[in-house]
Amino acid sequence: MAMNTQGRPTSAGDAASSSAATFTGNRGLDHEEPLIFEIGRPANSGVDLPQPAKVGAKLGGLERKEPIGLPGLTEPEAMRHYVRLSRKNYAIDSGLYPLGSCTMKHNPRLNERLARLPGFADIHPLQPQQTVQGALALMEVLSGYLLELTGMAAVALSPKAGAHGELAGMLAIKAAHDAAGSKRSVVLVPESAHGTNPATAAFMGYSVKAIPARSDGTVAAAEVASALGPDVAAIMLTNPNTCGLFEPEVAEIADVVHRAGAYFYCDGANFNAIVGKVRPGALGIDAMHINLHKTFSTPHGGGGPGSGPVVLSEALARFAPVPFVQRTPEGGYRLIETVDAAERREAAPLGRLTAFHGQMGMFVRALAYMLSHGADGMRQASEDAVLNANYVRARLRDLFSQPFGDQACMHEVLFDDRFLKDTGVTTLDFAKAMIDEGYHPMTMYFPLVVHGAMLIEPTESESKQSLDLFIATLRDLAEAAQRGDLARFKEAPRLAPRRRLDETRAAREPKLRWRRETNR
Amino acid sequence: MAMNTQGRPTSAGDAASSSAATFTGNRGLDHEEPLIFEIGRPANSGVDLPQPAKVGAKLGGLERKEPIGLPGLTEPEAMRHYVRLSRKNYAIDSGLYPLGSCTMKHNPRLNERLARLPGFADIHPLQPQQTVQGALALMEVLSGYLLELTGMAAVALSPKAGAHGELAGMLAIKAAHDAAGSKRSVVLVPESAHGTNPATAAFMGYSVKAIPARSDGTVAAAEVASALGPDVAAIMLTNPNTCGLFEPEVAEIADVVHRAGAYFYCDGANFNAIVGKVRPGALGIDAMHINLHKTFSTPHGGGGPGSGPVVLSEALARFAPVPFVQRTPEGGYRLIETVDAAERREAAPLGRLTAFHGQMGMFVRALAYMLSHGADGMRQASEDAVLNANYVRARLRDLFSQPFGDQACMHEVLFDDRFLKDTGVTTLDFAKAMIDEGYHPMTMYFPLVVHGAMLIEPTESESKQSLDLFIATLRDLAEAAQRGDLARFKEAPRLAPRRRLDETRAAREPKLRWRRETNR
Amino acid sequence: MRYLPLEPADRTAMLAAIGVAGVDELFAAVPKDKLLAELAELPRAKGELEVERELGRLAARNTPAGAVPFFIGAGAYRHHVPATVDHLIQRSEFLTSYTPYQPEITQGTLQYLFEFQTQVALLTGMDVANASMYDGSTSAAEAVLMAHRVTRRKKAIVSGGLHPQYLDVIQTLAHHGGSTVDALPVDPMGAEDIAARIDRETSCVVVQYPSVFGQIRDLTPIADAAHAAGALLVVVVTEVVALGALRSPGAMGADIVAAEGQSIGNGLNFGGPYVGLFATRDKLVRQMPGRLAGETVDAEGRRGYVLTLSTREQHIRREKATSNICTNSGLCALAFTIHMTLLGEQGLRRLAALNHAAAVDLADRLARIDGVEVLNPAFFNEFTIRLPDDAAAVVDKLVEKGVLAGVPLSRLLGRDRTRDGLERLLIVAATEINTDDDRALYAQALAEVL
Amino acid sequence: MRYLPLEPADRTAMLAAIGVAGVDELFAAVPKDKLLAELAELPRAKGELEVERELGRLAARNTPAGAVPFFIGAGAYRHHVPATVDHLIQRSEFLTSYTPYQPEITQGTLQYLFEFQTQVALLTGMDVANASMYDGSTSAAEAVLMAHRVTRRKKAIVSGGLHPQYLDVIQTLAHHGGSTVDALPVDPMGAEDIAARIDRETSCVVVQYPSVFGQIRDLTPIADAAHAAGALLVVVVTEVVALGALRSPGAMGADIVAAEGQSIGNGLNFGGPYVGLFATRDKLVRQMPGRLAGETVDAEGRRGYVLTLSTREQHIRREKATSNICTNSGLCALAFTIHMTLLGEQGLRRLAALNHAAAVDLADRLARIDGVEVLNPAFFNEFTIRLPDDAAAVVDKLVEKGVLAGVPLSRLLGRDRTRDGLERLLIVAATEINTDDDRALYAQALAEVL
Ligand SMILES: Cc1ncc(COP(=O)(O)O)c(C=O)c1O
Ligand SMILES: Cc1ncc(COP(=O)(O)O)c(C=O)c1O
Repeated sequence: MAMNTQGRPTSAGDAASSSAATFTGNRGLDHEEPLIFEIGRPANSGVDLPQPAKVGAKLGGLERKEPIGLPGLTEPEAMRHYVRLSRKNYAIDSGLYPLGSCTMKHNPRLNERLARLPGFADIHPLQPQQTVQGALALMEVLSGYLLELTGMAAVALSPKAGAHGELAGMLAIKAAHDAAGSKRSVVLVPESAHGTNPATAAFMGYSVKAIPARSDGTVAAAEVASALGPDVAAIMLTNPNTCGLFEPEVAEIADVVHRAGAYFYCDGANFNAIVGKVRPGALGIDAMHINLHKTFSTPHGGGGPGSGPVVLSEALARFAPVPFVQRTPEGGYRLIETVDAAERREAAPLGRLTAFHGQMGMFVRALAYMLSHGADGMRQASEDAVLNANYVRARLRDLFSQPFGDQACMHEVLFDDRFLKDTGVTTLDFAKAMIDEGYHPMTMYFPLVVHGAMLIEPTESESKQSLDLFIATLRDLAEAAQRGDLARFKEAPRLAPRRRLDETRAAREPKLRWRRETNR
Repeated sequence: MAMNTQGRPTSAGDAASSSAATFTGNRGLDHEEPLIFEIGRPANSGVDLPQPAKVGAKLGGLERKEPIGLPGLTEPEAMRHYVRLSRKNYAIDSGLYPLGSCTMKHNPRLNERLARLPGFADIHPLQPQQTVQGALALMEVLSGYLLELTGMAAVALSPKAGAHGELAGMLAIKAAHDAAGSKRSVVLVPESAHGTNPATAAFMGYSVKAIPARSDGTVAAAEVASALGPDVAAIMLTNPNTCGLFEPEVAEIADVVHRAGAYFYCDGANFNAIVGKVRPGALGIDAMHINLHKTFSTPHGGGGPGSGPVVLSEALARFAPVPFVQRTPEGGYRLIETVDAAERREAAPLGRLTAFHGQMGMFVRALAYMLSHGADGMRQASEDAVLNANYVRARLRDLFSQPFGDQACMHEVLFDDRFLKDTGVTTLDFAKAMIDEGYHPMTMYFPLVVHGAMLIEPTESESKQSLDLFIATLRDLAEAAQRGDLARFKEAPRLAPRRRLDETRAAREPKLRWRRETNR
Repeated sequence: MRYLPLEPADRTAMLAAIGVAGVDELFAAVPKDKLLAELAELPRAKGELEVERELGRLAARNTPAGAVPFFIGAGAYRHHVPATVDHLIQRSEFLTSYTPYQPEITQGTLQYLFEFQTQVALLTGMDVANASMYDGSTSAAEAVLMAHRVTRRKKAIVSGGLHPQYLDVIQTLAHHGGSTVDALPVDPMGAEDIAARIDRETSCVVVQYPSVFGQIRDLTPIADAAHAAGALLVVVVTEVVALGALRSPGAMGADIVAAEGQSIGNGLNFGGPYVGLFATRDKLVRQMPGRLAGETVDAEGRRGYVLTLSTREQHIRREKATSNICTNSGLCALAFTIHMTLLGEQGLRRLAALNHAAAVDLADRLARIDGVEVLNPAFFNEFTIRLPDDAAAVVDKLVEKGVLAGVPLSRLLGRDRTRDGLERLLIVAATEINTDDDRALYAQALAEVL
Repeated sequence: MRYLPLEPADRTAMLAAIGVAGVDELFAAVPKDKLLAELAELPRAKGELEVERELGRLAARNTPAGAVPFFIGAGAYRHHVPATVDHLIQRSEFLTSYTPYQPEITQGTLQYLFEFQTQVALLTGMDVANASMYDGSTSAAEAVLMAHRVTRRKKAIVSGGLHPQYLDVIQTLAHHGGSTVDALPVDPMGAEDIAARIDRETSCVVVQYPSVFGQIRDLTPIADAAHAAGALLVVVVTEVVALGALRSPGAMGADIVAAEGQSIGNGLNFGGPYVGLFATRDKLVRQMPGRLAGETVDAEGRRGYVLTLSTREQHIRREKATSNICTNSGLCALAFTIHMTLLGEQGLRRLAALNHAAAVDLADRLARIDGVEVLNPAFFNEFTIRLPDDAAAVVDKLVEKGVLAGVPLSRLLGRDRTRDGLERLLIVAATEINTDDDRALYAQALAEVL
């Protein structure tokens, strides 16, 4: 089987044994479901709308003449379609979802309810500000929480996800260099970094210089120092890092970076390990994004929406993008939306990153999380997250292999595939076998620096009982692999809605949409 | 295998082949889930409540001393538990649910949203009436719809489900006899009737006399006439009947019943076949309950709550139970809640059937259904329901056996098990094989008068496309049975969360609750 | 029409397949002269937006409890229900399934019913509970009928502390079903000597705990007296949160507990849907009405659940069934069981303590008002006050002040039965949702209107 | 704490299994002096009821659009979203899953993304669409960057009809990324001659359709001019309902369509989360940013879906990726696709017709007011009026009258850029949710304040 450099196979498994055949293809409660385009008919609709009043159209002769081609489904058909689709998904609500680096914690439904209050959900971003004072107040309160938890000077709420927050932070750094007349073209990024880090730097025209990690999985300040130079604008360092480790020399790194006239961007995706335990600001960082959809539990929604506020140090604060909220002397709130307005207030905004003001729906949820947990609960959550990860580590360490030795981890634990050596089982096979057992696999093949990486993040939302079963299952699987029970892995998953999918074929002859002609 | 008189096996199948074994017992997305009592621990809770203020307790020395014994689950644990349980259920939203006599039609979510408006969901039944005028208005509007659709004189909204509506109607009949000084002790009930009919009659102390059906599955007026006598208080007749047929002599039956001084109770469970097509009132009935959870789409909720308003003829109207709504001269609404208040208004209520005023939550949903469908849509819905059932009938008639010959049915079609004769496959086996194919079985072994009955009610919510697949599947199954492919039936279901369950054991050694001691 | 998937072309094709020329041929059994051409009196189909507007207007003409200081109880209570409950009961698989007749594909419903039954049994201190009744009042009436079956006697003695509407339901069934109800006079303070009424005809004694007036009392002596006479003790509970703080009916000798479960997991909903709880002793289980989920195994030996002992039920036993109930309160039972699961032992006890504290505080505040007398020496979260004037009139005045103050006894009893000072009684409830401010506002407003 | 399943006893047992004495040993890598003992400045944990009250108070200080006659658009539109949409997107399996990295257990997400991509392609008249961007503005900025990659040029020409905040986003990225933006002056009536600006450095022309002022115009000439110069046409759409009534950008020659999808399926949410649509031609797909779902088969030959062409993406290509986007707008895309599925061809066209009719009616009413001038000869559901006074001041006065009247251009441009009469422009939108009464009230209130 072809493998890439990280040890990841590049084509689907060759398992072929057929599952119980039925006439419909359905299997009990698991239904085969066609595409909407194969269900709907043009004359049907799932909405009833009144006849429009007759008016003289003012469409300037641009009326649509050709049909759009959309299928029409009545409401019962649409309902069943999407309910059936949903049932083919794994979710936090249905099982342990130890996807490292993603913090798949419980998503409280209180937060969903609150985000749907008409006072939050049914207000327009451009309503006159006197009609949205509560919303502005909420943004201000949330900002206060984020600053207090991170120990930073300012926050920009508008970034729409983590990567967008990275962009905001790096733009602020760029703006600061520009303001100082300093032209720098390089950004240091450790090899273990998440792909968004180098991508963000490159997006802005920086060239990326890799920093290697030490044998213990962390970055040495000395290494950073030797890479620094007058062309280096910033370092992007993840802390806790993507190997699940807290960077022990983070403060020293901040020092050397600052001494070289560069800035320290911290990827805060792993903030969940340290909320209430240590303030990143105290470690000397200059900018850090916070994934509200990870640390503060806004739902991941099948891939978003997220929210990635970025906190900034004193040095970068004035470069924060518009918009931002200010208190008025009368005790109200004012949203500063344009650069000119910001400049009249002594700021030097880097510009604007998105229309409107950011992910309000996520702000409500994140604040509800914070109020619910409180200072004590947030701190406890981090401790429990770290405890859970270490418990998994401790209970698996004899059977699994840790790439950087047996050391305490933060909120996620990293294994490599050495324990599978000579078994014929790959990390991918192992992951697929977990699916049959009712588990979502861990993050695989990330970070790239570790061969066949398995990054397990249980989060604080798992009970010991749940972890114990998970651990026992992983042990059983590891033993099976070592025993040579290959079928259990190579044919996996056998019990999911689909067997392994042919990704090579998908990429070679891309079918990215339905077309009537090519539909079988 | 033991069978009862209806041809229904009384113990679980003996299929024993084992499904793919996993360490956890989970199978991909289908999780094994323990009881809450096996998950929770006393110290945990899924709610956070403030410390109560210190007050001098006034519990009269009756403070609870012993623990209750309830398990405590945190919110993530509870969420996962119930989500997992839900995933073991079949539902309208996930597939065709042709459960005859139950009208498993689409449940619009608009109605759920409206029923949750604080103005409906967060009002107390005993709030001062000036603070609930909208609720009373809604009850009045709903009553108007029900009366218009049925052509009757009065309606009592308070019954909580169909059987409760039967009770209300029969009590009104009893009250009318009492008022007339007539002592009658017998109620006529066709053999094909739903169990609630005889049970209701017996509940009130009536003795039940069975009326046989003709060979075409309907009741002859002459048969009724010959059973009538001075001791007969009423007939309880279902129309359309439980064999899926409209009683052709219903008007004549009403006549003979009335001529004998008795009343005509019509079981309206099958009203969905005829809404907007014929008014039961025009056929001479005296009382009929309406299952809002069938005809008017309030969700079945795994077995309720339902709502069973009963409509009454002129002759019975004044005996309607309290409460009821009246318009005030000022254009407002007044709820008449007590017998004395009703009597001051010339009524002679039979009494009260439940605390408060009925299933308000269902009233909102049912009215939303009516407004959404409108007169045209409700009529069309009935036509489509009948069309769908007849389509299934027509497409299966060559392979399946119809107990009463090949005649048009109403909104449900009835087959018997003659087509399975000598195949070794029972109705139960056939039903369980449907489960593997992704279908909820039809109603089985009801009505009791038909051997191995299969009562299929597709409802108007199914598309032709959906029916075509259903029909093809049933044909495939029938052919498989006739071909002797026994394993497909005897081992079914193989693909559901559970294989056949041992009902005999459940009844012989009832375990009706969890107990710590007996837990394995 | 958004709800109807058949297109005109489908209908044509299907009619052809059936072999009829038009849909009315399928309605041939309907007398021709009765077949309607249309429903002329009713409006035509409406879109979502229009329906929302129309019903929204009606909703807006009601005052939601959450909008005002709110102190109404008397059988339905406003508690905070965690958002998780509503999320879960709206899961399609719970909401749009029906009675679990096919256990292989309804294990979700069956298992939660089994859990529900266990919770209800634990809470009431009984051996076994069923899978729900319509509500507390019908549950109480069924309890009386069950007692008649068990004892083969036909007289129920009903306490003067029972909710008057519950009494009405029991009496309605008794009246038409040929049994007797001996109803004691209204008894706000639990002072009646009910044991003295028990005789050899008595099938059961029905007592509410806490009473509709909020009064609580030890039921052991009543249980003893009933049992001595071969009668059963039926305990009615309308506020089950109380059982988090109080000795259970089971511990005091109840034979049947009939309760309203609304206050756990379910909203006020203007009176319904609610959920009746029904619990009894093991030895009486075969006389129980309603559905029961039971544990068993499947063909592979795995634990599973089914509906069981259905030979008690109408669909099997028809006129010999223990009750005519069929559809019950499944989804409300689910809401109950989820909320109870979230509460757990600690949560329920804390909730009960908060309720009691709120009521004690409110009683103290109201008692300080001139002319107001708190009648109950012992109560949980509800109590009765005597006012100088007609309570209904006071309640109306308090509506003007934006306070929903409680239930005048006259509302429940009817004018004819509310005499001799009873019209001055007001039943007042306080729960954890009332803030200090709410209670202060109430006291202030009441002082002002008196 | 209701969200944390570990009990104290668990923690003790787990620490022992790990072999540490206390949890802080696990934080040994954190500099000792930085380890916090507590978060003294922040309040402690709160129950649901308290959190609901606290946030409910903030919500109550906002005026929901549904509470007043409402005419604000300019990039976000209030439409009626069927209740089914919110029910479905709250399904646990959609809400609490993540990027479908494991296709065998995320076919639900993958299939709806495939459907979404197809719907977006159909609607925009393009070949292919991605699985969503953050919102319309970032989608537009990514379109410009993609055009730079495709053409290997670095100058974008931006129409004066583009939403000023979209322009700001494009300019911010350009400024810091080293490319050029040639922004035309504000152009309410679509009168600019943008084709004349195109040169051989031009990578793309960015035009909004309908423009932020509501103006619509034929884009074919612009497309032709761009293509003649080897540049791409990027069409920005902020109100996709318009595409139900108007010729598609694809039909007029667009190479990339970057749109805001909020108005289908998604609420106003004070600006987010929304959903960016991104569509292009087949031949450009490998330069596209964002995720793509594609069809394939599984090991048994059954059709299935996977994320594909990920060699464009950051997690594979890192600094060589087409974009840094990772988390996108999955759930908003789901809301979009469900609403669009419910609408279907007929529904969307009808919806568009209703919107246009509402806007035409409103424009007629406003035009009749003395001193009010409707600027746009052709528009969809939004248009711009010139007022005799500063529009922002008029809007404030209308707030007092309970009408939310629209967006003054100055709000979007900032004071410095709003000169020479531009401060008198007001952008007004009407949708199917506005009743006749709403529009009449608006006209009346405006007449009164002028
Ligand atoms: C370490 C790390 N950095 C950055 C990101 C990017 O965050 P987002 O997906 O919210 O853009 C992620 C998550 O996906 C991450 O794990
Ligand atoms: C024919 C018939 N009658 C009566 C009933 C009883 O209705 P319910 O279950 O609402 O009490 C049913 C339904 O279950 C039925 O099918």
